[in-house]
Amino acid sequence: MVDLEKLKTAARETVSRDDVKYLIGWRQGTYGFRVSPHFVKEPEEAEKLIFSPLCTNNLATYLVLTERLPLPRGEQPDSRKVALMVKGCDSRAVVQQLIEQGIKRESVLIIGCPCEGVIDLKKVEEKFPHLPGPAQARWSNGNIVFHLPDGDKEVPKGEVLAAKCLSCRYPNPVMTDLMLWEEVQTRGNDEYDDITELEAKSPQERWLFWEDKFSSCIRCYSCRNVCPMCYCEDCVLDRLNPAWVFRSNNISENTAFHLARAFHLAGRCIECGECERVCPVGIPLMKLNRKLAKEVKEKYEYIPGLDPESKPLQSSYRPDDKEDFIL
Amino acid sequence: MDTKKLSKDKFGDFMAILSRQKKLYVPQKEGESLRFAPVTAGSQPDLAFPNTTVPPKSVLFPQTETLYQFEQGNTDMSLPGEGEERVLFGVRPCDARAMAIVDSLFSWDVDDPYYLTRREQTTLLGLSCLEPGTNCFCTSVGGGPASTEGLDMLLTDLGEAFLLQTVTEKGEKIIQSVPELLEEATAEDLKAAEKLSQEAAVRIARGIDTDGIPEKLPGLWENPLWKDFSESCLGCGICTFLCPTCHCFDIQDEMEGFEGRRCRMWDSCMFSEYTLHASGHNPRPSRHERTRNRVNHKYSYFVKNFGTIACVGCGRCINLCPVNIDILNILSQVVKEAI
Amino acid sequence: MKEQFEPNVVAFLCNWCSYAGADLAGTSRIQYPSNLNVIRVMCSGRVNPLFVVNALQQGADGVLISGCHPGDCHYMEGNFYARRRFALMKELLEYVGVDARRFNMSWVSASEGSKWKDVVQGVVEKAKEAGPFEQFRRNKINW
Amino acid sequence: MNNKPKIGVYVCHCGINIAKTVDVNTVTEFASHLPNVKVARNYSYMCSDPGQLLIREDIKNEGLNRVVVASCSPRMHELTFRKTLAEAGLNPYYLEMANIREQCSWVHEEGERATGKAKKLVAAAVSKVRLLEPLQEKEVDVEPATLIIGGGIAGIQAALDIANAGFKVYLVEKTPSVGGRMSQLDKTFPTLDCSACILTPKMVDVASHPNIELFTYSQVEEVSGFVGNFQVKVRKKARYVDVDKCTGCGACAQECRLSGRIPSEFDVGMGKRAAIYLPFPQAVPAKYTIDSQRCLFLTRGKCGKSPKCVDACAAGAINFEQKDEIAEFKVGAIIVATGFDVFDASRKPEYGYNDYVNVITSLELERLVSASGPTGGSVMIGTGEDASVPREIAFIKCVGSRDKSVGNEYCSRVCCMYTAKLAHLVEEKIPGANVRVYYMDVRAFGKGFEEFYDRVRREGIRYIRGNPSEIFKRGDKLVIKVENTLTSTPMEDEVDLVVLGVGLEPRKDAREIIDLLRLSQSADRFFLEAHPKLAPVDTATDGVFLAGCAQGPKDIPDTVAQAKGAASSALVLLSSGRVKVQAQISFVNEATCRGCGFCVEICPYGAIELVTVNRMGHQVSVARVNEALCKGCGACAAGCLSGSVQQKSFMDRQILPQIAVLGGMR
Repeated sequence: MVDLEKLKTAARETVSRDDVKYLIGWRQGTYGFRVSPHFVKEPEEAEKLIFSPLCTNNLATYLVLTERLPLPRGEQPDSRKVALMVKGCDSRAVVQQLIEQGIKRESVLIIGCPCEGVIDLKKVEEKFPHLPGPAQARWSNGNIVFHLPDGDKEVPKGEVLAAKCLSCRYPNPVMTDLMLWEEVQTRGNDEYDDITELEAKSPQERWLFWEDKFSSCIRCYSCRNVCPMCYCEDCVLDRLNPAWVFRSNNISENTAFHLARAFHLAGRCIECGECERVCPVGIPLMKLNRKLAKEVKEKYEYIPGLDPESKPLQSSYRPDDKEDFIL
Repeated sequence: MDTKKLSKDKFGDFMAILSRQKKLYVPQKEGESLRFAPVTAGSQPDLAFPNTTVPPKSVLFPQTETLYQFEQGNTDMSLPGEGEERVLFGVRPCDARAMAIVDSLFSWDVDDPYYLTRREQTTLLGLSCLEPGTNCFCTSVGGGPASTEGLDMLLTDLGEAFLLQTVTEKGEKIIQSVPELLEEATAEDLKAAEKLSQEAAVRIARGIDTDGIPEKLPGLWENPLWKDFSESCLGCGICTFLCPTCHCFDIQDEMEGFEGRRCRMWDSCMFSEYTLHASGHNPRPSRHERTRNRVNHKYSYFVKNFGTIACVGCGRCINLCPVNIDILNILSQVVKEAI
Repeated sequence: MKEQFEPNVVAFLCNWCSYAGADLAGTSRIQYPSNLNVIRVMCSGRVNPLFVVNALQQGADGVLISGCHPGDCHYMEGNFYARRRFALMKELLEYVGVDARRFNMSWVSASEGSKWKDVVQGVVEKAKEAGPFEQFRRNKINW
Repeated sequence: MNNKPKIGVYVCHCGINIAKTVDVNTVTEFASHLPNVKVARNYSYMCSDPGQLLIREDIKNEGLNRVVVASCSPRMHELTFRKTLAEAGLNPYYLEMANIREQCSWVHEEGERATGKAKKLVAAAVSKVRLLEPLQEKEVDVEPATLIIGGGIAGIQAALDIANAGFKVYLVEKTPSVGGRMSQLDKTFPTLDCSACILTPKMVDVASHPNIELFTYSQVEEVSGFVGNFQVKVRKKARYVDVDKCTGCGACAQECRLSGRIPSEFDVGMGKRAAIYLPFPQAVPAKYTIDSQRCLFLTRGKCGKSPKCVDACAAGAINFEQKDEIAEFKVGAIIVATGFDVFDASRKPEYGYNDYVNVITSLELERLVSASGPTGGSVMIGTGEDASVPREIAFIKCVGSRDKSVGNEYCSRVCCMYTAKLAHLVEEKIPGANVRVYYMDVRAFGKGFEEFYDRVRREGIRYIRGNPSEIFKRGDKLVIKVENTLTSTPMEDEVDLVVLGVGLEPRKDAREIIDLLRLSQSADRFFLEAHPKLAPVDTATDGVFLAGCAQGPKDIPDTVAQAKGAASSALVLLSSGRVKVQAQISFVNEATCRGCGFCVEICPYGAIELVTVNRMGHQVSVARVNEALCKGCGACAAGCLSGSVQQKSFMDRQILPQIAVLGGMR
């Protein structure tokens, strides 16, 4: 069960430590069911922290998003730890970052929040539109209770949870320094039904499906920027020489961009679904990522973001890897 | 100018005639998003929206446009063909105001032929905004649900019919081309439209008093608020690409083999490459400088150069920001800090 | 009747096995279709999977990657990496609706001149069946 | 300097090889209009002296700075034309070839199509050559020393050759003595000279050679570095005997409480030794070693009142406090001569090796017939009072060779001849014995082999073609069940002694060497040579060579020949003193590297490592390529997500334009 007091106390204690730079958690947003990442630097700021079905953001992104600005000569970089609140999926991002040496274990304090599933904001806003003031929600016996200006509304999880949560295999953080409350039961067993469904269509239908989606892409790069695994200092897809993908917006470049993005995440995507959540034009990016996750799992029995000691998929092979596709 | 009434049973004919005269753009679903696209045989206009996902600037100032084509080792270049007359139907007043704001930029010190020609060739038919969205705040920045600035004609949905109010000669021409479909508008019609838009304005729940903000902003250059608000910024281009007034572009040469084209495409001040110098130096090295620039550009620099705030209160940046960076929140903090 | 479609196939060959195998086909004067053009790299492990996307974008109707047989790689392991990368790239391309006949991978050793001919014939034939791939063609779109 | 590309394109007719199908004039004309092309010419034979002169003159007169040669395969003449460029003062890597012969004119009869394709290939080459960068062929100094792993005849021979040429050799042997398998043999085929007589002098030479540092009872623990500059760590295992004091008198072994109770490795378990031992009388160095696994004092902490060996050793050489020592040194080359294991006959249970004392292996018989062996040279079944002299003796060949059921498809190459030799020796030792050999084929391919085989048959050894299916006991006799495949008659053969002609297998500890030196194995699990014909002693790791049976089964003359080959290959390196490293290697753009280490994992040569650098005051980890180790495969470049690792001459930005031309040009 979510224990907000425990969470706040832990946060206060954590940020009081000398070796902690700040703690990243969630706080209520400016309107409706929005939630915003909350950077806690002083103990009193911990008061605003929340943990609820609205806490969709995967904060692990911020571990690798920090800009490393040039330091004046002689000045030492702030090497204190960052404390991070994580749900199950978020924790896998941290583990995968460790596998890829994107972060150092000693530079992060992982505070685990076992999670009963977060909402799909689009579904919720459809049910409860036009809320200019902030509104909250909580878990309650398999349902989600929304606190609305005209009283509480209880909705079955199935109606409002994000798709990734309905088939979640890892609701509990897989690696923590502190687990805030008891673990929750694993909900789903992911069979990748959504992927199988699309695979069953004809190539022509699949092309049309994706053409429709990709042509709406505005190349805002939010999918890439929000991704906790996309942390190259200089993304190849931004580069002009060589220009792998042109900046121009058309179906060819957009498709190439999305293929490259998805491919670069093969064996690395931990399926937090952030890319799809943030896409302003609703491209079902998880359908791309999960296709590769499915193949990686089936072909190479590999699931990213679980074992910090494991070798990255993209830099390993087995001599007996399947090769039925080779002429 | 002129006011007319178009009965809804004639609406189909009206659109059909428009689409024969010019290339007609209406809001349509593309993927999961709504944007202005040319009417084709199977296309479905979608008018039940507070606003399109992608603003109509995407037609007047396309995300990518070819400036000219060339071949390597050859100094000849070929310019793109002349554009065509088009008409956009269903433009919200805020987005039309945005075009008026962008106009001043593209005809500032040097005329931009690509934009201005296309603007000249385009007629904007607006639709009064009777169901404002959650984060709409046009009334705070000098607009309103029935503002006509930037439009050639405004339509208001009166239930059984549309009220047509022309704003420019281009709008006038449209009316003149379909006399058989229209009837005269009565004083009641005008009053009804007025009432509808006033009611809509009342329903706008969010807002800010922008008085003094342009003057206050320069004094807050080093204020910690920029860091606080941008801490969670992902540095993506949603707020700028989908802003109806953002107009920054980059020019790039795209080569394939020995052929190439020089083209321009939307750029975003939220990207780090935006200000990246060839030397590697970046005067806006982190997200907080970029966030500060975005707000300052809209609420201070543009005001200084063109006398108007470059924000029309459409709410897109608030609606679509993945991490809930809310410009109204920033502005109210600006007001607070300045005191 | 419409003129028969002549596909363009871009092939990436490793220097030590497949390129040598293609050379052997030449030395043996084995005839095969001229629609396939080779880019020589030192190892199939060098072929970035994004080259395939790029080739399709830049006008190729089909792509072939060819390396040494598993265990024969001049650099010991390169073709093993290539195999993994392209197994996934192939899945991804097919999933977004790229005709499966456009992407091919083969192992051709330096002694397999006649296998090289078979591979080329097969790949060109398949690209022919798949037809021109203009919906993804970079400069067909809005240049 | 003006760096704008000025390209010369040279289209070769290759006599009529190209010109017959490809319209070289059209191709030349086409090429002359491509961007940055200053000169386009065609000529009958570009590779000829006048052809090359054409290029050199143009470089000089026209100021060309890039060259495209459209001719045969770059595998054929790339080096030729690189030299041409270099001679004209141009960086040799400013060259790109378009293969319009092997992959165009020879495979496409139809002229128009061949010409069209040739144009495309030339255009692609032009698009790439513009972007090529000059590369430097770097050289590094070679450490004038060699490490030889394995002190058998291969290692010994290689060590002597190199040492005699005046270079330092470190010879590392795992067991307490050099000598290897050859020292276990009695006589050698086909000449029947005494193995020990020809080997022992070489063993002594090795130990006394001023240029050879011998490490026996030692193991190579770590090898790092690259050709010319390997760093080696060797573990000298504790012998518990001070070799400087030990005189090799053997008093200790006689006194040892376990004397005569431990099976001797050298005698394949048939003889016995003490816990302190000399592997065999002629061992080099002739220094005793305590078997730490057996010694009572070392395993239990006490040995009677006090260890008897200590009391017996007048020199006071025994030191139970001795510890392993690590020796470190640098070498320029490494020779792997780790030898083989004999096939474990118990893996063919149908032959009853584990069940019957009178089924023995050829190596066991080798010890029995040896005068220095456990029986003093007499062939006996059993030991002590039960011992008897066999009369009916059968050899079975190809045990563990040419046998897919045990995973050994290969021929062990020595069994045919050692069987003939042993059969001859048995016949000699037991007058009147009936000896027969069951065989699949007799392969007497070497010098004097067929003659020897013929001689042995004339001496009365019967050769029966058949592969026995089973051996079982009937009374005192062993029965061999076999079908004579020449007469197609099944038969049972009652004998007193069966000798299994066991084959050669890769050593069980081969994996250690593979990991140490990044070697590969061929399908037979022996170490893989760089090329089966043209580089039979080289490996894929530069500076590492193979000698002897580590590379595959071979007899003593072949082993010695290969050892001399490996020695001379190592000497080429050492005596030139410098080694060229690949030019078309990978490099890292450290400014964009994110330090994920994918490339480090991918590199088959361990050529990339993560290093910490200071990036504007921040300590960040980035990949760095060791230029001497990189072989230029480029697998790292394709695996780098940020495009920070690139391969010179095969950079993404050089390949993408090729794709554009070949994909886009119709």
